[in-house]
Amino acid sequence: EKTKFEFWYGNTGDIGERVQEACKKFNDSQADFEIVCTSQNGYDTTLQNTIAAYRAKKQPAITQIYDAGTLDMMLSKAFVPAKKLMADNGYKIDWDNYFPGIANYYATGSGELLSFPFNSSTAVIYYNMSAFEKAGVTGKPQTWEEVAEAAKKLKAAGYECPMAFNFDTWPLMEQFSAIHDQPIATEGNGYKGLNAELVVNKTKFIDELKFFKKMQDEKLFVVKTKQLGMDIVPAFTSQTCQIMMSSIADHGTVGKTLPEGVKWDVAMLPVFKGTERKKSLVGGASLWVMAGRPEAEYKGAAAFLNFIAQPDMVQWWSTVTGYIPVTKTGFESMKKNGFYDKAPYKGREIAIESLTLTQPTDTTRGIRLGNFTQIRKEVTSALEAIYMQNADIQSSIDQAVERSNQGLRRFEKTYAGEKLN
Amino acid sequence: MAQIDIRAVRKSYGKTQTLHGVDLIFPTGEFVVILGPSGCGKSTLLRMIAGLEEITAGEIAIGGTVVNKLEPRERGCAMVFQNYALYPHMSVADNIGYALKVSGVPKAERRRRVEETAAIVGLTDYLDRRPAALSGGQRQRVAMGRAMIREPKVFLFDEPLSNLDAKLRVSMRAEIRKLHQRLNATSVFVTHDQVEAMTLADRLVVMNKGRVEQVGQPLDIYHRPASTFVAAFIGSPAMNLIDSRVEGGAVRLGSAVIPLAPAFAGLEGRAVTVGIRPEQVRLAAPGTGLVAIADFVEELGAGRIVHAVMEGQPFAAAIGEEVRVAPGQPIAFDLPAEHLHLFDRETGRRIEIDGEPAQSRAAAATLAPALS
Amino acid sequence: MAQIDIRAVRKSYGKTQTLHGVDLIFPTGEFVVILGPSGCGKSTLLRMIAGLEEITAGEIAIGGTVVNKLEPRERGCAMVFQNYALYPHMSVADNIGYALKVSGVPKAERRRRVEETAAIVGLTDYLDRRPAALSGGQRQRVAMGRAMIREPKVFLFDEPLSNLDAKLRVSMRAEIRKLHQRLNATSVFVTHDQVEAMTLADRLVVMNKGRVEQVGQPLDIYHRPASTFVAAFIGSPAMNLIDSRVEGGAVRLGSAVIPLAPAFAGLEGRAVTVGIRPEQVRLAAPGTGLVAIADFVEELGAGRIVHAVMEGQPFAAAIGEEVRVAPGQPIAFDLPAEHLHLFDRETGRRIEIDGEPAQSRAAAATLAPALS
Amino acid sequence: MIQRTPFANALTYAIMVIGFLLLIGPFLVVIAGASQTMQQVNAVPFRFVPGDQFLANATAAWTRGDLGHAMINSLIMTLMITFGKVALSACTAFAIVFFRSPLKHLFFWTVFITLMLPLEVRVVPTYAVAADMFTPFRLLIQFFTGIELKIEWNLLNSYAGLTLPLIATATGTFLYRQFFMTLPDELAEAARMDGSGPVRFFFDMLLPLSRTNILALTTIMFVYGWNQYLWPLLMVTDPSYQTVMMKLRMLLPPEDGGTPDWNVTLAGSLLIMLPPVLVVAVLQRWFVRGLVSSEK
Amino acid sequence: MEKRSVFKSTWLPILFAAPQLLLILLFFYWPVTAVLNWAFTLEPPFGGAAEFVGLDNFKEVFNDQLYWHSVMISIIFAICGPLTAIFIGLVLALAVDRELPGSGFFRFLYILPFAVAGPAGGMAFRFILSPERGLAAMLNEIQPDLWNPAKYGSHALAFVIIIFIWKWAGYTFIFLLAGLQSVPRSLIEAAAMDGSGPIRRAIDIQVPLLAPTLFFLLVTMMTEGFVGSDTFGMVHATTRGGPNHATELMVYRIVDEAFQGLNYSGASAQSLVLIGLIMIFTFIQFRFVERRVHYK
Ligand SMILES: Nc1ncnc2c1ncn2[C@@H]1O[C@H](COP(=O)(O)OP(=O)(O)OP(=O)(O)O)[C@@H](O)[C@H]1O
Ligand SMILES: Nc1ncnc2c1ncn2[C@@H]1O[C@H](COP(=O)(O)OP(=O)(O)OP(=O)(O)O)[C@@H](O)[C@H]1O
Ligand SMILES: O=P(O)(O)OC[C@H](O)CO
Ligand SMILES: [Mg+2]
Ligand SMILES: [Mg+2]
Repeated sequence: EKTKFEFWYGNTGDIGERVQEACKKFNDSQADFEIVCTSQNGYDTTLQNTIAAYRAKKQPAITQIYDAGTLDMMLSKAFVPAKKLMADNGYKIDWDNYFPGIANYYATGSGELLSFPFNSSTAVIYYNMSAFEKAGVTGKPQTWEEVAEAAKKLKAAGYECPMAFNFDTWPLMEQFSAIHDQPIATEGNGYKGLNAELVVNKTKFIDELKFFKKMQDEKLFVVKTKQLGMDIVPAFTSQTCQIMMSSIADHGTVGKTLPEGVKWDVAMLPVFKGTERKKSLVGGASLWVMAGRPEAEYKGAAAFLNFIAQPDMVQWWSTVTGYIPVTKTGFESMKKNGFYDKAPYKGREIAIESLTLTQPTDTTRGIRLGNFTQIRKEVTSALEAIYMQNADIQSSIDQAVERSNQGLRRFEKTYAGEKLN
Repeated sequence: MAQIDIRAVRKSYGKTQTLHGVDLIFPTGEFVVILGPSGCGKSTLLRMIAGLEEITAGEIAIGGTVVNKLEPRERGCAMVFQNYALYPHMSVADNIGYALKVSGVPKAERRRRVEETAAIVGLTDYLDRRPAALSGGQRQRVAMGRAMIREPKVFLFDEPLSNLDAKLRVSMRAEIRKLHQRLNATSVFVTHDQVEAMTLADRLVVMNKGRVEQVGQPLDIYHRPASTFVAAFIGSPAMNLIDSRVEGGAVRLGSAVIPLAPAFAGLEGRAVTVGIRPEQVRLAAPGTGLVAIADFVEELGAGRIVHAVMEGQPFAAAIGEEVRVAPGQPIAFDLPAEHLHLFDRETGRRIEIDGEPAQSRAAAATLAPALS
Repeated sequence: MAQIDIRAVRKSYGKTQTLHGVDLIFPTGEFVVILGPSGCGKSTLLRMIAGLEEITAGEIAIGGTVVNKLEPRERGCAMVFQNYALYPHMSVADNIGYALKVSGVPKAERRRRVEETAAIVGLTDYLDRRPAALSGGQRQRVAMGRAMIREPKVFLFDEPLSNLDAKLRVSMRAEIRKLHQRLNATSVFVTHDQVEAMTLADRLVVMNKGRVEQVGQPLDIYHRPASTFVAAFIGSPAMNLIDSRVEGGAVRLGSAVIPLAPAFAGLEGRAVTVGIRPEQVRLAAPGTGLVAIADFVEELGAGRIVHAVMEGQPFAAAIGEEVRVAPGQPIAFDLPAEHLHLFDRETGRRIEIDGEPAQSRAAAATLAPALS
Repeated sequence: MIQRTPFANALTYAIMVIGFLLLIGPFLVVIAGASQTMQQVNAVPFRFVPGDQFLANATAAWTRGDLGHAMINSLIMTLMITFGKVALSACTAFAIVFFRSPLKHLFFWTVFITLMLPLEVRVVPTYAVAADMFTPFRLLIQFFTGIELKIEWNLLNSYAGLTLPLIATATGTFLYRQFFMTLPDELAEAARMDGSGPVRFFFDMLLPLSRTNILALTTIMFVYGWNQYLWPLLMVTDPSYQTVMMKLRMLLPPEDGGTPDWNVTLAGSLLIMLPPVLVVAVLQRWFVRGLVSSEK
Repeated sequence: MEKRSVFKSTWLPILFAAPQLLLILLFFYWPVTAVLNWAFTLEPPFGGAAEFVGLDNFKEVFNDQLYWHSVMISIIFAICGPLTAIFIGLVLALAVDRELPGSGFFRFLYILPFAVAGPAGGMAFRFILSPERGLAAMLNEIQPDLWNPAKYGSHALAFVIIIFIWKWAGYTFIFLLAGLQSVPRSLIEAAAMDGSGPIRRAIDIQVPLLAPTLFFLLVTMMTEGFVGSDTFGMVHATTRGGPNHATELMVYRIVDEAFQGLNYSGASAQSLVLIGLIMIFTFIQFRFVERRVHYK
């Protein structure tokens, strides 16, 4: 009789199906365990459901928690640290093999990994090179100024929507702040204590928003959201819009969806001219092993986590999605066998490059704020106000920051006495 | 004040015909009562006059104007409904004054007239109450007040008393009569209660199955019912109706024969129905009279009703004297000949020639046991 | 078949007392009618016999067994409700047979008894119908059949006829009587209709405000009502009741004086009420009789009722002869002394000593215009 | 009838047609969109003429949402809720209306209060209870006796969990109560005279007489059960228990691919709407009567 | 109103009421006590020891501008939606009540939207009223942004209100039609005899007599608007509270706060406030409004 254990994940659509495939590969690979993989229809709902299930003592053995839920998990005491799990079950893992720029997000201050990086990504900018050619844009813009130039040309060439953007704070606020070396919160983006406060209302983030506003007013940047009928990715893949910022994870989908013959490419997120670019933040999600399961399930969990960290699995996963390999050896081997030079995968190395560009610092290591989902939501609402309703930029963000800080204080109080290590 | 002419009026609901051609004239100022059993079309006729029901065929004229196409409000009629149809959310004053309000009478004037009307129907102290807080009789008065205030040419009443208890019914009857004497508008009053009909009507219309059976003064109808239907419908207990046949210029009735006047010679062999009202039957002196088989006696205090069976048909007699009857025993009655009614058994119509009843006056005294 | 003993029975709902101590005996097989105005407690009493209402104080025994604590089904009573309370979702057969079904009578036996019962109440052809598809009278019969089938010791009827129209009421009355003759179970019949009460009862109980006013045979009660309440309640039109006073060994009534028998000397100065039934009043020969002020006449066909005012109080007379009266004119009546009733004005109780009415028989003929 | 003027009639028809467009129009748009091709459905101006693609779209939606399985789950859940509600409410209403019991008012208010607090405002703790039905008892026992029990009864990812918490409200009870109150007292009395006890009365009289109410409640509860949204969303993590409402989200045009295929989405949502609409259409007559008698 | 005849038994009513009472205690009262508990503590998302904070959660809620904003739009929603739905239902009922040929057909159709789940309806309306395709796109062709619920908060609020109205207008229609049909015909006829035309009759007689029905609908619809499960579903399936909190109705906010914000305590405090609000609200309606409404 196989030991069954559950794995909840948030990916949907094409990537969701890939996760199922990974599970199947694992189940086929051995005879002792059976992993049951269930999509919870989104990162946020996975966190919700995990919490609800944990409270009800029905948590899965493994759950996929996105970057924003990291601190919530860390303080929960509801998980088994990655290192301990593997050690207990007799797996030897070279923890240093993980890219520090990735691992740091999920590790304690002292560098001990608490969860397993799994589907790691970062944000990049997507360009429709065919459109660029028609509009006479040459090369891939590296700065926002160049993007604006390109947008103008696209516009002049009759493209109604040169660049699409939505109110996802991940590229706009989080990634932007990191690569521009701007803090998001005090206390090293929260790494040093629960008393951190959001500060994005006093950083270049505001300048970025102003820039976007100006672009929007000139009809160069266009808002595309689900509510409006089409989000940015479909806008890009249907060639309605020619530029977008999105996760490298979409690289696979975009390649599949854009019609044959359309030339497109990705680049590191633009910076403002004169900025010394820093590394970007890792995105995506990591796998947490939940506490309170029977011993036998942990064996299976460890086996699964070990399985997907194998180089061939890493390569398969990176191939079928756009996610990046999270270990140095994985990356090296893929690079060596020419993966990144082949047609549909060309450009994906940009993500690794972006992530490893500089050594992690207080501003680029990651974000460790409680209830970060809520903070994202506050800022998103502010962005809606700014770009949909012409609200004042500074005061909207001030308000979002103030509300976020209230949430942070409540979080601090809820976990009064807890220390970050 | 207006005469109502009803000419060949018919009414059908879909395929079923409810009124089969009604011709009536209600002279100005008369109090007309339409009497008939449930479902005979009384309300339908009344509602057609009011304009609440379309006229399928024929014509109705009020005060000389054909009103077939007019809206209810244009006909100058007022109506008192069976359940009064008071507006439950309005005070008595508002109920009474609603028609004036609709027609835009100024408030002060309205108030004055409402008070005037209320005084007539004796509701001055209740003007602020809601109908729910009134007794049955008071509600009835509100309904009348509401009808009166517009000073209509015609008053229509659809069984306005049938929801009241017996005592109240009697006193409201009196009030309606007084009101009519005072206002003198042409009034049409529908009922199925023959006592009401008899006591109220100047002119009585008896209807049956969508047809007019008889029109006339109440006492006239009581004494000379035009058909067995009318005969049985008016009077309580109902008239005894006994089937018989004209044989040898006379009608055989139980143990008696009733000779017919010579004018009726043509009836020989005809199947007839003989009628006599229970209150006109008397107990016969021993050895005389018609014999019936006694059934039981109902004691009413004021008199009693003897139920018997004559010729296999039930026979009732209201008598004053005390009797003891054992069920199944014979009992003899006198049927005064002048109170006998004769009807054609087939058509049910009264048999009378030149206003003379069929049985021979001369023979009345000679009513004697038959030989059989 | 069982006698019902009601001993000092009281009923209170919360603080309000509805029955104030009722003592009655209903002998085996008798048909007892309880008569009284609405709200007097008739139904309450009946329902206490049935076991549907708790007995606050006192005792009820059926066939000698005190039933105070017994469930309705254990008392051997069957009841016919005012609204029949038929089970609307069951066929006539199922309605009638329900009691048997509940008590586990086998299907075949049940079927037989249902058919038997249906035959008695004349419903054989309707056994498969639902109550909604029956006429009022048929529903009434179903209710009776349902009550009969259990062969109860006691039949209880709570105004079973009041939902029927006048004609049907009369014939159902006869049916109930026949049924009683056939089954001979002790029956208690509640009504507020005095005609029903008079015609049905072996024994009549008149109730008022939670108290028994009078018990006796119907005619007895009609002729010698124990109180003004009973006097006014029984008989239609109601007995004329005129307030007066005993002065000089006689009672003054309008323009006449009625001398009292010597035994009543003790009444001198007492306030009394004099009663006479309208049907006992006669028109006086010109120049004689008591004078009243005429109001109007109601023609009933069979006779008429003259409404007048005597001593400021309404006064009715049912007379056979035709009269013409103009409102406001005087009209004279004869009040036969043997039909006069005398009541104490304060207590309302009948004044009678040793069964002798108060007015002097001898004086009856001498009733003469007063001198005043 | 009074006032049959042509003008009034025309106005009446105009109102009824506008009402039709307002209330049924959306269905027509959905039907039109659901039967068009992707190009047609995205075209501006929108064409209200249905196309011939409905089958294709419905099939696509069926697969995308894995509707087959979900439909069965929804049906099971809905029937359980419906049946549970119809049965339990009748029993409770019977206890409240027909007995003279001091607890009657307590029952009444205990049930009445639930009317005002739908699941949405107490969903988190409800979830916790569903996760372990015995928590309250265990806690109580522990509190009073100090014994810690180990039994658990988990309702997550089960039909019981999908239904029981939704049965725990008062709507049905009230419908019955109102109806029972309108029954003449004599009915129960006649039954008592006929020797029937309360239980017999319940089965022989009340239930058959409540047919209309039962059908009305069935309709209401079918709609209510089928349309449950938040609760399944939270309580089901196992795809084998997913209901159609949870699939709505999956039916949305995929976020990662090209022009949105609203035609498929619309066809899918039409499929999801259909069962309760059919139930209401078929049971309409009783439903309406039952609804109305529940008033006040 | 009390029933006269009742069965006497102590244990039977308890037995009959027990199943439902048990469910209600388990899935209603028990969770509600948890809500009470959390409202006065700081409940950590994953559970564990929670600190008692007195009224802090309430203070925080009351000090939050957005909370008051949410209260305000909830009130707007719970007033505009029901009133309009009732109004439309009333107009349609008055029309259908005239019983012209064919009105039965309309009556049959009007109730159907009631059967549609809020979220499913929302999905359809997302297409129908999407600014870039469907019906609304045709509007926006005339002038850009004439209708854009993704952009304008007011449009978004109107958007969810429209779905609410669509779903409930048929339901109110049914009640009002029944109400109209129970107005004695003779009252209308009496008014006609008094000289009152159809519109005047509607205003003077029919609508006032519908007052009890209108009152009943007002209470149920407003409760539905405030806490109805479909209200949550509608928002969740369409605007998700946006843009910029414009459609964050109280009930949506509570669920969102608890599950997205992981702030169970704040959500509980809000739940309690909402519960209190509804109770006060219902109480007021019953105490003061209903008195003016019944005529018997
Ligand atoms: N709207 C209608 N549609 C079809 N048939 C009708 C309608 N109104 C009345 N009828 C039929 O017409 C006949 C006469 O009805 P009407 O109301 O005039 O009787 P009625 O004499 O007033 O009886 P009642 O004393 O019971 O009021 C009845 O058979 C009735 O069923
Ligand atoms: N359940 C009850 N609670 C309080 N009072 C009651 C109850 N039932 C009856 N009463 C009161 O008891 C009195 C007698 O009622 P009962 O029904 O016996 O009258 P009734 O003589 O049968 O009248 P009716 O002829 O109207 O049926 C009435 O005043 C009534 O209001
Ligand atoms: O789309 P993904 O998986 O790269 O994730 C993006 C963000 O990190 C989610 O928070
Ligand atoms: Mg009529
Ligand atoms: Mg009674």
